[in-house]
Amino acid sequence: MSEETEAIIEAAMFISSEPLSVGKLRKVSGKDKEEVNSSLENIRKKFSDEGHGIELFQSAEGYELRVKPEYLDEVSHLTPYSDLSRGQLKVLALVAFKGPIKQSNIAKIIGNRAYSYIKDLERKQLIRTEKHKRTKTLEITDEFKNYFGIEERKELEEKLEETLGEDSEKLLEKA
Amino acid sequence: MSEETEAIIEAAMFISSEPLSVGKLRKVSGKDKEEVNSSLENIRKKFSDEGHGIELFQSAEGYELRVKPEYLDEVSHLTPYSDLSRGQLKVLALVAFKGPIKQSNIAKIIGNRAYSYIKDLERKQLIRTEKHKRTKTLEITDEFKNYFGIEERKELEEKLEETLGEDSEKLLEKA
Amino acid sequence: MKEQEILKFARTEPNWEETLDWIISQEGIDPWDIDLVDLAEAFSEFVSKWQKFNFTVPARVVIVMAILLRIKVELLMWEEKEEEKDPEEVEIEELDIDVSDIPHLEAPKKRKPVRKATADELIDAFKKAFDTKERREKRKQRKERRVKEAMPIDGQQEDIEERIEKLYKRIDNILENMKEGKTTFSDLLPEWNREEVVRNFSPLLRLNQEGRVDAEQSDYFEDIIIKIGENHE
Repeated sequence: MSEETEAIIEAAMFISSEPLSVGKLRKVSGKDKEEVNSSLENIRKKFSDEGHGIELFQSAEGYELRVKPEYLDEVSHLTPYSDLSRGQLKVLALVAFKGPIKQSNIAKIIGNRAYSYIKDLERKQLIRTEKHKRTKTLEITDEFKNYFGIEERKELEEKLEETLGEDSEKLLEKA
Repeated sequence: MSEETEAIIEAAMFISSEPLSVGKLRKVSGKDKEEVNSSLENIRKKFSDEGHGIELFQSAEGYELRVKPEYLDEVSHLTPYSDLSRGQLKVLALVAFKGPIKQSNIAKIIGNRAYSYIKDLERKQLIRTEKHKRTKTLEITDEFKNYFGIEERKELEEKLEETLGEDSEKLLEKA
Repeated sequence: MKEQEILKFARTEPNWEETLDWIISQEGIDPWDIDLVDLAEAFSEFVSKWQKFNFTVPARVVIVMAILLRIKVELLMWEEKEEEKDPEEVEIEELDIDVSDIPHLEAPKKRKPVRKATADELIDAFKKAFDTKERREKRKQRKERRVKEAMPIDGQQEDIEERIEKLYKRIDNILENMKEGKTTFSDLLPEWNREEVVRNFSPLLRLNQEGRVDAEQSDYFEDIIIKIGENHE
Protein backbone atom coordinates (compact mmCIF):
# COMPACT_ATOMS: atom_id res chain seq x y z
CA MET A 1 0.00 0.00 0.00
CA SER A 2 2.03 2.92 -1.26
CA GLU A 3 -0.59 5.43 -0.13
CA GLU A 4 -0.01 4.52 3.48
CA THR A 5 3.75 4.93 3.03
CA GLU A 6 3.20 8.38 1.62
CA ALA A 7 0.94 9.23 4.54
CA ILE A 8 3.37 8.11 7.17
CA ILE A 9 6.30 9.87 5.52
CA GLU A 10 4.25 13.05 5.30
CA ALA A 11 3.28 12.74 8.97
CA ALA A 12 6.92 12.14 9.94
CA MET A 13 8.20 15.19 8.07
CA PHE A 14 5.36 17.30 9.44
CA ILE A 15 6.03 16.55 13.08
CA SER A 16 9.81 16.32 12.97
CA SER A 17 11.79 19.17 14.44
CA GLU A 18 14.54 18.62 11.88
CA PRO A 19 15.01 17.44 8.31
CA LEU A 20 14.90 13.65 7.86
CA SER A 21 17.27 11.51 5.83
CA VAL A 22 16.07 8.68 3.61
CA GLY A 23 17.56 6.28 6.16
CA LYS A 24 15.51 7.76 8.93
CA LEU A 25 12.37 7.72 6.78
CA ARG A 26 12.98 4.06 5.99
CA LYS A 27 13.14 3.31 9.68
CA VAL A 28 9.94 5.19 10.46
CA SER A 29 7.96 3.69 7.58
CA GLY A 30 9.53 0.25 7.60
CA LYS A 31 9.84 0.41 3.82
CA ASP A 32 12.82 0.00 1.52
CA LYS A 33 14.80 2.76 -0.14
CA GLU A 34 12.92 2.52 -3.44
CA GLU A 35 9.51 2.85 -1.87
CA VAL A 36 10.63 5.74 0.33
CA ASN A 37 12.11 7.52 -2.66
CA SER A 38 9.06 7.05 -4.86
CA SER A 39 6.80 8.18 -2.01
CA LEU A 40 8.92 11.31 -1.60
CA GLU A 41 8.58 11.92 -5.31
CA ASN A 42 4.79 11.63 -5.10
CA ILE A 43 4.67 13.97 -2.12
CA ARG A 44 6.77 16.50 -3.97
CA LYS A 45 4.37 16.38 -6.92
CA LYS A 46 1.24 16.65 -4.79
CA PHE A 47 2.44 19.73 -2.96
CA SER A 48 3.81 21.44 -6.05
CA ASP A 49 0.17 21.98 -7.00
CA GLU A 50 -0.85 25.65 -6.82
CA GLY A 51 -3.50 25.00 -4.21
CA HIS A 52 -0.78 24.14 -1.68
CA GLY A 53 1.13 26.60 0.47
CA ILE A 54 3.75 24.12 1.62
CA GLU A 55 6.30 22.11 -0.33
CA LEU A 56 8.80 19.30 -0.02
CA PHE A 57 12.31 20.68 0.38
CA GLN A 58 15.52 18.75 0.15
CA SER A 59 18.75 20.09 1.62
CA ALA A 60 22.06 18.62 2.71
CA GLU A 61 20.42 17.76 6.01
CA GLY A 62 17.56 15.78 4.50
CA TYR A 63 13.92 16.14 3.55
CA GLU A 64 11.45 18.49 5.17
CA LEU A 65 8.13 20.19 4.57
CA ARG A 66 8.29 23.97 4.52
CA VAL A 67 6.21 26.98 3.56
CA LYS A 68 6.66 27.89 -0.09
CA PRO A 69 9.04 30.89 -0.22
CA GLU A 70 6.44 33.09 -1.95
CA TYR A 71 4.14 32.91 1.09
CA LEU A 72 6.78 33.13 3.77
CA ASP A 73 6.64 36.88 4.31
CA GLU A 74 2.90 36.81 4.80
CA VAL A 75 2.77 34.04 7.37
CA SER A 76 6.07 33.81 9.23
CA HIS A 77 4.91 36.23 11.95
CA LEU A 78 2.54 33.48 13.12
CA THR A 79 5.26 31.62 15.00
CA PRO A 80 7.61 33.09 17.57
CA TYR A 81 10.17 30.33 17.08
CA SER A 82 13.15 30.83 14.82
CA ASP A 83 15.18 27.91 13.54
CA LEU A 84 18.31 29.37 15.10
CA SER A 85 18.69 29.40 18.86
CA ARG A 86 19.76 32.56 20.65
CA GLY A 87 23.24 31.20 21.18
CA GLN A 88 23.60 30.20 17.54
CA LEU A 89 22.41 33.65 16.49
CA LYS A 90 25.04 35.35 18.64
CA VAL A 91 27.83 33.34 17.07
CA LEU A 92 26.40 33.91 13.60
CA ALA A 93 26.17 37.66 14.25
CA LEU A 94 29.80 37.81 15.33
CA VAL A 95 30.88 35.94 12.21
CA ALA A 96 28.67 38.10 10.00
CA PHE A 97 29.88 41.44 11.34
CA LYS A 98 33.41 40.63 12.42
CA GLY A 99 34.38 37.76 10.14
CA PRO A 100 36.80 36.40 9.28
CA ILE A 101 37.14 35.93 13.00
CA LYS A 102 39.14 33.49 15.08
CA GLN A 103 37.19 30.69 16.70
CA SER A 104 39.00 31.30 19.98
CA ASN A 105 38.00 34.94 19.85
CA ILE A 106 34.33 33.98 19.62
CA ALA A 107 34.68 31.67 22.60
CA LYS A 108 36.19 34.55 24.53
CA ILE A 109 33.11 36.65 23.93
CA ILE A 110 30.35 34.03 24.13
CA GLY A 111 31.90 31.48 26.45
CA ASN A 112 32.77 27.86 25.90
CA ARG A 113 29.40 26.89 24.59
CA ALA A 114 30.35 28.76 21.43
CA TYR A 115 32.08 25.64 20.11
CA SER A 116 28.88 23.64 19.93
CA TYR A 117 27.04 26.56 18.29
CA ILE A 118 29.80 26.78 15.71
CA LYS A 119 29.32 23.11 14.90
CA ASP A 120 25.56 23.59 14.49
CA LEU A 121 26.05 26.53 12.17
CA GLU A 122 28.59 24.63 10.11
CA ARG A 123 26.15 21.76 9.76
CA LYS A 124 23.52 24.22 8.55
CA GLN A 125 26.19 25.54 6.14
CA LEU A 126 25.69 29.10 7.31
CA ILE A 127 29.37 29.49 8.25
CA ARG A 128 32.55 27.76 7.24
CA THR A 129 35.80 27.33 9.09
CA GLU A 130 39.22 27.73 7.61
CA LYS A 131 42.30 26.34 9.23
CA HIS A 132 45.46 28.43 9.45
CA LYS A 133 48.39 26.80 11.13
CA ARG A 134 47.23 26.83 14.73
CA THR A 135 44.00 28.76 14.58
CA LYS A 136 40.65 28.35 12.95
CA THR A 137 38.89 31.32 11.43
CA LEU A 138 35.21 31.56 10.61
CA GLU A 139 33.39 33.19 7.73
CA ILE A 140 29.86 33.35 6.40
CA THR A 141 28.85 31.33 3.33
CA ASP A 142 26.71 31.87 0.26
CA GLU A 143 24.02 29.87 2.02
CA PHE A 144 24.08 32.58 4.70
CA LYS A 145 23.34 35.21 2.07
CA ASN A 146 20.51 33.05 0.72
CA TYR A 147 19.09 32.58 4.18
CA PHE A 148 18.91 36.29 4.92
CA GLY A 149 18.07 37.20 1.35
CA ILE A 150 21.02 39.52 0.78
CA GLU A 151 23.53 39.90 -2.02
CA GLU A 152 26.44 41.34 -0.10
CA ARG A 153 27.55 41.47 3.47
CA LYS A 154 27.62 45.24 3.20
CA GLU A 155 23.81 45.28 3.20
CA LEU A 156 23.85 43.89 6.70
CA GLU A 157 26.36 46.47 7.93
CA GLU A 158 24.21 49.25 6.53
CA LYS A 159 21.25 47.85 8.39
CA LEU A 160 23.30 47.68 11.55
CA GLU A 161 24.17 51.35 11.20
CA GLU A 162 20.54 52.24 10.53
CA THR A 163 19.32 50.52 13.67
CA LEU A 164 22.11 51.34 16.06
CA GLY A 165 23.44 54.66 14.79
CA GLU A 166 26.73 55.65 16.41
CA ASP A 167 26.72 52.63 18.65
CA SER A 168 27.29 50.40 15.65
CA GLU A 169 30.83 51.69 15.21
CA LYS A 170 31.63 51.14 18.85
CA LEU A 171 30.32 47.62 18.63
CA LEU A 172 32.24 46.91 15.44
CA GLU A 173 35.43 48.07 17.10
CA LYS A 174 34.97 45.65 19.95
CA ALA A 175 36.16 42.08 19.80
CA MET B 1 -8.23 33.06 -7.26
CA SER B 2 -9.43 30.55 -4.73
CA GLU B 3 -6.40 28.29 -5.15
CA GLU B 4 -4.12 30.99 -3.83
CA THR B 5 -6.38 31.52 -0.81
CA GLU B 6 -6.18 27.83 -0.03
CA ALA B 7 -2.42 27.92 -0.37
CA ILE B 8 -1.94 30.86 1.95
CA ILE B 9 -4.34 29.44 4.54
CA GLU B 10 -2.49 26.14 4.43
CA ALA B 11 0.84 27.95 4.80
CA ALA B 12 -0.52 29.97 7.73
CA MET B 13 -1.78 26.89 9.57
CA PHE B 14 1.48 25.07 8.84
CA ILE B 15 3.68 27.72 10.38
CA SER B 16 1.42 28.95 13.17
CA SER B 17 2.36 27.98 16.70
CA GLU B 18 -1.29 27.89 17.70
CA PRO B 19 -4.69 27.15 16.19
CA LEU B 20 -6.06 29.98 14.04
CA SER B 21 -9.57 31.42 14.13
CA VAL B 22 -11.48 32.28 10.98
CA GLY B 23 -10.98 35.93 11.91
CA LYS B 24 -7.23 35.50 12.02
CA LEU B 25 -7.24 33.57 8.73
CA ARG B 26 -9.24 36.37 7.13
CA LYS B 27 -6.61 38.85 8.24
CA VAL B 28 -3.73 36.76 6.91
CA SER B 29 -5.37 36.00 3.56
CA GLY B 30 -7.20 39.29 3.12
CA LYS B 31 -10.33 37.34 2.06
CA ASP B 32 -13.88 37.40 3.41
CA LYS B 33 -15.47 34.90 5.72
CA GLU B 34 -17.15 32.89 2.94
CA GLU B 35 -13.95 32.43 0.98
CA VAL B 36 -11.99 31.48 4.09
CA ASN B 37 -14.64 28.96 5.06
CA SER B 38 -14.87 27.37 1.63
CA SER B 39 -11.08 27.21 1.43
CA LEU B 40 -10.96 25.47 4.79
CA GLU B 41 -13.54 23.00 3.52
CA ASN B 42 -11.41 22.27 0.44
CA ILE B 43 -8.31 21.82 2.56
CA ARG B 44 -10.18 19.44 4.84
CA LYS B 45 -11.26 17.37 1.83
CA LYS B 46 -7.80 17.30 0.26
CA PHE B 47 -6.10 16.05 3.41
CA SER B 48 -8.79 13.52 4.25
CA ASP B 49 -7.44 11.56 1.28
CA GLU B 50 -5.69 8.34 2.34
CA GLY B 51 -2.38 9.40 0.86
CA HIS B 52 -2.08 12.14 3.47
CA GLY B 53 -0.70 11.73 6.98
CA ILE B 54 -1.90 15.10 8.21
CA GLU B 55 -5.40 16.52 8.53
CA LEU B 56 -7.30 19.69 9.20
CA PHE B 57 -8.46 19.78 12.79
CA GLN B 58 -10.96 22.14 14.30
CA SER B 59 -11.09 22.66 18.05
CA ALA B 60 -12.47 25.26 20.39
CA GLU B 61 -9.28 27.24 19.84
CA GLY B 62 -9.50 27.31 16.04
CA TYR B 63 -8.18 25.51 12.98
CA GLU B 64 -4.87 23.71 12.77
CA LEU B 65 -3.04 21.05 10.81
CA ARG B 66 -2.09 17.99 12.79
CA VAL B 67 -0.87 14.45 12.30
CA LYS B 68 -3.75 12.02 11.78
CA PRO B 69 -4.25 10.20 15.12
CA GLU B 70 -3.64 6.79 13.52
CA TYR B 71 -0.05 7.76 12.65
CA LEU B 72 0.79 9.62 15.83
CA ASP B 73 2.29 6.70 17.72
CA GLU B 74 4.65 5.93 14.86
CA VAL B 75 6.03 9.43 14.39
CA SER B 76 5.74 11.24 17.69
CA HIS B 77 9.25 10.25 18.76
CA LEU B 78 10.53 12.62 16.08
CA THR B 79 9.80 15.72 18.14
CA PRO B 80 10.42 16.50 21.78
CA TYR B 81 7.65 19.08 21.98
CA SER B 82 4.22 18.82 23.50
CA ASP B 83 2.01 21.73 24.41
CA LEU B 84 1.14 20.59 27.91
CA SER B 85 3.52 21.04 30.82
CA ARG B 86 4.25 18.22 33.25
CA GLY B 87 2.20 19.89 35.97
CA GLN B 88 -0.76 20.31 33.66
CA LEU B 89 -0.45 16.68 32.62
CA LYS B 90 -0.55 15.50 36.21
CA VAL B 91 -3.76 17.37 36.91
CA LEU B 92 -5.19 16.13 33.64
CA ALA B 93 -4.26 12.53 34.49
CA LEU B 94 -6.02 12.80 37.84
CA VAL B 95 -9.15 14.20 36.25
CA ALA B 96 -9.09 11.66 33.43
CA PHE B 97 -8.56 8.58 35.56
CA LYS B 98 -10.31 9.64 38.77
CA GLY B 99 -12.83 12.24 37.66
CA PRO B 100 -15.23 13.54 38.72
CA ILE B 101 -12.82 14.71 41.38
CA LYS B 102 -12.96 17.62 43.78
CA GLN B 103 -10.78 20.60 42.97
CA SER B 104 -9.67 20.80 46.60
CA ASN B 105 -8.70 17.12 46.47
CA ILE B 106 -6.44 17.77 43.47
CA ALA B 107 -4.78 20.65 45.29
CA LYS B 108 -4.21 18.37 48.26
CA ILE B 109 -2.41 15.82 46.08
CA ILE B 110 -0.51 18.15 43.75
CA GLY B 111 -0.11 21.29 45.86
CA ASN B 112 -1.39 24.80 45.44
CA ARG B 113 -0.03 25.25 41.96
CA ALA B 114 -2.80 22.91 40.88
CA TYR B 115 -5.19 25.85 40.72
CA SER B 116 -3.26 27.56 37.95
CA TYR B 117 -2.93 24.30 36.01
CA ILE B 118 -6.67 23.80 36.32
CA LYS B 119 -7.24 27.25 34.85
CA ASP B 120 -4.92 26.51 31.91
CA LEU B 121 -6.68 23.23 31.21
CA GLU B 122 -10.07 24.88 31.40
CA ARG B 123 -8.92 27.50 28.89
CA LYS B 124 -7.85 24.72 26.56
CA GLN B 125 -11.27 23.16 27.21
CA LEU B 126 -9.70 19.84 28.16
CA ILE B 127 -11.50 19.79 31.50
CA ARG B 128 -14.60 21.47 32.85
CA THR B 129 -15.55 22.38 36.38
CA GLU B 130 -18.93 21.93 37.90
CA LYS B 131 -19.99 23.82 40.98
CA HIS B 132 -21.90 22.11 43.73
CA LYS B 133 -22.82 24.21 46.75
CA ARG B 134 -19.53 24.02 48.61
CA THR B 135 -17.25 22.14 46.26
CA LYS B 136 -16.09 22.28 42.69
CA THR B 137 -15.67 19.03 40.80
CA LEU B 138 -13.67 18.47 37.64
CA GLU B 139 -14.29 16.25 34.65
CA ILE B 140 -12.78 15.73 31.24
CA THR B 141 -14.53 17.11 28.17
CA ASP B 142 -15.23 15.87 24.67
CA GLU B 143 -12.40 18.12 23.57
CA PHE B 144 -10.12 15.99 25.75
CA LYS B 145 -11.12 12.90 23.84
CA ASN B 146 -10.50 14.72 20.58
CA TYR B 147 -7.12 15.93 21.74
CA PHE B 148 -5.92 12.51 22.79
CA GLY B 149 -7.70 10.78 19.94
CA ILE B 150 -9.68 8.67 22.42
CA GLU B 151 -13.33 7.74 22.17
CA GLU B 152 -14.29 6.54 25.61
CA ARG B 153 -12.98 6.38 29.11
CA LYS B 154 -12.78 2.64 28.75
CA GLU B 155 -10.23 3.07 26.03
CA LEU B 156 -8.24 5.27 28.37
CA GLU B 157 -8.35 2.64 31.05
CA GLU B 158 -7.15 0.05 28.59
CA LYS B 159 -4.32 2.31 27.59
CA LEU B 160 -3.48 2.78 31.23
CA GLU B 161 -3.44 -0.94 31.83
CA GLU B 162 -1.07 -1.40 28.95
CA THR B 163 1.43 1.02 30.48
CA LEU B 164 1.02 0.26 34.15
CA GLY B 165 -0.05 -3.37 34.29
CA GLU B 166 -1.23 -4.43 37.72
CA ASP B 167 -0.70 -1.03 39.26
CA SER B 168 -3.47 0.41 37.18
CA GLU B 169 -6.07 -1.80 38.81
CA LYS B 170 -4.99 -0.71 42.25
CA LEU B 171 -5.16 2.89 41.22
CA LEU B 172 -8.53 2.59 39.59
CA GLU B 173 -9.94 0.82 42.62
CA LYS B 174 -8.96 3.75 44.76
CA ALA B 175 -11.07 6.03 42.63
CA MET C 1 -15.42 45.40 69.28
CA LYS C 2 -13.49 48.59 69.78
CA GLU C 3 -10.02 48.19 71.21
CA GLN C 4 -10.67 51.06 73.60
CA GLU C 5 -13.62 49.20 75.12
CA ILE C 6 -11.69 45.96 75.42
CA LEU C 7 -8.90 47.81 77.19
CA LYS C 8 -11.37 49.27 79.68
CA PHE C 9 -13.09 45.93 80.22
CA ALA C 10 -9.83 44.01 80.65
CA ARG C 11 -8.77 46.34 83.44
CA THR C 12 -11.65 45.08 85.58
CA GLU C 13 -10.00 41.63 85.62
CA PRO C 14 -13.17 39.77 84.66
CA ASN C 15 -13.78 36.04 85.06
CA TRP C 16 -15.00 34.00 82.11
CA GLU C 17 -18.72 34.32 82.93
CA GLU C 18 -18.45 38.08 83.02
CA THR C 19 -16.46 37.98 79.79
CA LEU C 20 -19.12 35.92 78.05
CA ASP C 21 -21.80 38.22 79.32
CA TRP C 22 -19.92 41.28 78.17
CA ILE C 23 -19.30 39.91 74.66
CA ILE C 24 -22.95 38.99 74.23
CA SER C 25 -24.01 42.50 75.12
CA GLN C 26 -21.27 44.15 73.04
CA GLU C 27 -22.06 42.08 69.94
CA GLY C 28 -25.80 42.60 70.37
CA ILE C 29 -26.43 38.84 70.42
CA ASP C 30 -29.91 37.80 71.57
CA PRO C 31 -29.27 35.93 74.86
CA TRP C 32 -32.33 33.70 74.18
CA ASP C 33 -31.17 32.71 70.71
CA ILE C 34 -27.39 32.43 70.69
CA ASP C 35 -25.67 31.32 67.48
CA LEU C 36 -22.74 29.37 68.87
CA VAL C 37 -20.70 29.75 65.71
CA ASP C 38 -20.96 33.53 65.90
CA LEU C 39 -20.30 33.54 69.60
CA ALA C 40 -17.19 31.41 69.28
CA GLU C 41 -15.86 33.74 66.60
CA ALA C 42 -16.54 36.87 68.66
CA PHE C 43 -15.01 35.29 71.72
CA SER C 44 -11.77 34.31 70.02
CA GLU C 45 -11.53 37.72 68.38
CA PHE C 46 -11.92 39.31 71.79
CA VAL C 47 -9.23 37.15 73.35
CA SER C 48 -6.72 37.79 70.60
CA LYS C 49 -7.24 41.55 70.91
CA TRP C 50 -6.98 41.30 74.66
CA GLN C 51 -3.65 39.54 74.30
CA LYS C 52 -2.42 42.24 72.00
CA PHE C 53 -2.39 44.68 74.89
CA ASN C 54 0.04 42.43 76.66
CA PHE C 55 -2.36 41.74 79.49
CA THR C 56 -2.30 38.30 80.94
CA VAL C 57 -5.47 36.61 79.82
CA PRO C 58 -6.91 34.48 82.64
CA ALA C 59 -6.51 30.79 81.90
CA ARG C 60 -10.22 30.11 82.35
CA VAL C 61 -11.09 32.63 79.65
CA VAL C 62 -8.73 30.87 77.27
CA ILE C 63 -10.26 27.51 78.12
CA VAL C 64 -13.75 28.84 77.45
CA MET C 65 -12.56 30.17 74.11
CA ALA C 66 -11.13 26.76 73.22
CA ILE C 67 -14.37 25.02 74.15
CA LEU C 68 -16.40 27.45 72.11
CA LEU C 69 -14.13 27.00 69.09
CA ARG C 70 -14.47 23.24 69.35
CA ILE C 71 -18.23 23.54 69.45
CA LYS C 72 -18.02 25.77 66.39
CA VAL C 73 -15.96 23.23 64.45
CA GLU C 74 -18.30 20.42 65.36
CA LEU C 75 -21.29 22.45 64.31
CA LEU C 76 -19.75 23.29 60.97
CA MET C 77 -18.75 19.70 60.31
CA TRP C 78 -22.24 18.57 61.14
CA GLU C 79 -23.63 21.18 58.73
CA GLU C 80 -21.31 20.00 55.98
CA LYS C 81 -22.36 16.39 56.51
CA GLU C 82 -25.96 17.42 56.28
CA GLU C 83 -25.24 19.21 53.04
CA GLU C 84 -23.41 16.24 51.58
CA LYS C 85 -26.51 14.17 52.15
CA ASP C 86 -28.37 16.66 49.98
CA PRO C 87 -29.57 14.69 46.93
CA GLU C 88 -28.33 17.46 44.62
CA GLU C 89 -24.83 17.08 45.90
CA VAL C 90 -22.75 14.40 44.20
CA GLU C 91 -20.93 12.11 46.52
CA ILE C 92 -17.28 12.19 45.76
CA GLU C 93 -14.81 10.39 47.87
CA GLU C 94 -11.60 12.08 48.79
CA LEU C 95 -8.69 10.35 47.13
CA ASP C 96 -5.67 9.72 49.22
CA ILE C 97 -2.93 9.12 46.73
CA ASP C 98 0.61 10.31 46.46
CA VAL C 99 1.74 12.55 43.61
CA SER C 100 4.13 9.85 42.50
CA ASP C 101 1.19 7.44 42.17
CA ILE C 102 -0.59 9.55 39.59
CA PRO C 103 -0.87 7.57 36.38
CA HIS C 104 1.38 8.78 33.65
CA LEU C 105 -0.43 10.51 30.84
CA GLU C 106 1.49 11.30 27.73
CA ALA C 107 0.40 14.38 25.86
CA PRO C 108 0.21 14.07 22.11
CA LYS C 109 3.37 15.40 20.60
CA LYS C 110 3.10 18.64 18.75
CA ARG C 111 5.03 19.99 15.89
CA LYS C 112 7.00 23.08 16.77
CA PRO C 113 6.77 25.31 13.76
CA VAL C 114 9.85 27.36 13.11
CA ARG C 115 10.66 30.19 10.76
CA LYS C 116 13.91 31.69 9.62
CA ALA C 117 15.69 34.22 11.75
CA THR C 118 15.50 37.79 10.49
CA ALA C 119 18.25 40.33 9.90
CA ASP C 120 16.89 42.35 12.82
CA GLU C 121 17.30 39.39 15.11
CA LEU C 122 20.87 38.99 13.87
CA ILE C 123 21.64 42.61 14.73
CA ASP C 124 20.04 42.22 18.12
CA ALA C 125 22.11 39.09 18.74
CA PHE C 126 25.26 41.03 17.83
CA LYS C 127 24.49 43.58 20.53
CA LYS C 128 23.63 40.91 23.05
CA ALA C 129 26.81 38.96 22.40
CA PHE C 130 28.80 41.78 23.97
CA ASP C 131 26.31 42.18 26.79
CA THR C 132 26.82 38.51 27.57
CA LYS C 133 30.55 39.07 27.68
CA GLU C 134 30.22 41.99 30.07
CA ARG C 135 27.82 40.10 32.28
CA ARG C 136 30.18 37.14 32.40
CA GLU C 137 33.10 39.33 33.32
CA LYS C 138 31.13 41.09 36.03
CA ARG C 139 29.99 37.78 37.45
CA LYS C 140 33.59 36.62 37.54
CA GLN C 141 34.69 39.78 39.32
CA ARG C 142 31.89 39.43 41.86
CA LYS C 143 32.90 35.87 42.56
CA GLU C 144 36.53 36.81 43.03
CA ARG C 145 35.54 39.61 45.38
CA ARG C 146 33.41 37.30 47.46
CA VAL C 147 36.23 34.79 47.82
CA LYS C 148 38.56 37.61 48.84
CA GLU C 149 36.12 38.88 51.44
CA ALA C 150 35.76 35.49 52.97
CA MET C 151 39.51 34.98 53.21
CA PRO C 152 41.69 36.73 55.73
CA ILE C 153 43.30 39.77 54.22
CA ASP C 154 47.00 39.47 53.44
CA GLY C 155 49.21 40.98 56.05
CA GLN C 156 46.59 40.43 58.68
CA GLN C 157 46.87 36.76 58.21
CA GLU C 158 47.64 35.28 61.57
CA ASP C 159 47.93 31.90 63.02
CA ILE C 160 44.61 30.33 64.02
CA GLU C 161 46.02 29.44 67.44
CA GLU C 162 46.94 33.05 67.94
CA ARG C 163 43.44 34.13 67.00
CA ILE C 164 41.90 31.65 69.44
CA GLU C 165 43.99 32.93 72.33
CA LYS C 166 43.22 36.53 71.47
CA LEU C 167 39.51 35.83 71.40
CA TYR C 168 39.68 33.92 74.67
CA LYS C 169 41.44 36.81 76.33
CA ARG C 170 38.81 39.20 75.06
CA ILE C 171 36.00 37.02 76.40
CA ASP C 172 37.76 36.69 79.72
CA ASN C 173 38.24 40.42 80.01
CA ILE C 174 34.63 41.17 79.18
CA LEU C 175 33.27 38.59 81.60
CA GLU C 176 35.47 39.75 84.42
CA ASN C 177 33.94 43.17 84.19
CA MET C 178 30.39 41.86 84.05
CA LYS C 179 28.17 40.64 86.80
CA GLU C 180 25.95 38.24 84.83
CA GLY C 181 28.85 36.10 83.72
CA LYS C 182 27.76 35.96 80.10
CA THR C 183 28.30 37.90 76.91
CA THR C 184 27.23 37.62 73.29
CA PHE C 185 29.11 36.93 70.08
CA SER C 186 28.10 40.29 68.64
CA ASP C 187 29.51 42.10 71.69
CA LEU C 188 32.86 40.41 71.14
CA LEU C 189 33.36 41.75 67.66
CA PRO C 190 34.87 45.19 67.16
CA GLU C 191 32.56 45.60 64.20
CA TRP C 192 29.69 43.44 62.86
CA ASN C 193 30.75 42.58 59.35
CA ARG C 194 31.40 39.48 57.30
CA GLU C 195 35.13 39.60 57.77
CA GLU C 196 35.00 39.86 61.55
CA VAL C 197 32.37 37.15 61.83
CA VAL C 198 34.46 34.76 59.75
CA ARG C 199 37.65 35.63 61.66
CA ASN C 200 36.12 34.96 65.04
CA PHE C 201 33.56 32.26 64.50
CA SER C 202 35.87 29.26 64.11
CA PRO C 203 38.07 30.26 67.09
CA LEU C 204 34.87 30.43 69.12
CA LEU C 205 33.89 26.95 67.98
CA ARG C 206 37.29 25.66 69.04
CA LEU C 207 37.03 27.29 72.48
CA ASN C 208 33.58 25.79 72.89
CA GLN C 209 34.82 22.37 71.87
CA GLU C 210 37.66 22.55 74.34
CA GLY C 211 35.19 23.52 77.06
CA ARG C 212 36.97 26.76 77.83
CA VAL C 213 33.80 28.65 77.00
CA ASP C 214 30.20 27.57 76.84
CA ALA C 215 28.54 28.91 73.68
CA GLU C 216 24.87 28.50 73.00
CA GLN C 217 22.50 29.67 70.30
CA SER C 218 18.81 29.45 71.18
CA ASP C 219 17.60 29.59 67.59
CA TYR C 220 18.86 30.02 64.02
CA PHE C 221 20.21 33.51 63.38
CA GLU C 222 19.94 34.39 67.08
CA ASP C 223 22.97 35.88 68.78
CA ILE C 224 25.31 33.36 70.43
CA ILE C 225 25.42 33.54 74.22
CA ILE C 226 28.88 32.89 75.66
CA LYS C 227 29.64 31.87 79.24
CA ILE C 228 32.79 30.66 80.93
CA GLY C 229 33.15 26.92 80.40
CA GLU C 230 34.07 24.05 82.68
CA ASN C 231 37.68 24.04 81.57
CA HIS C 232 38.14 27.69 82.21
CA GLU C 233 41.77 28.49 82.99
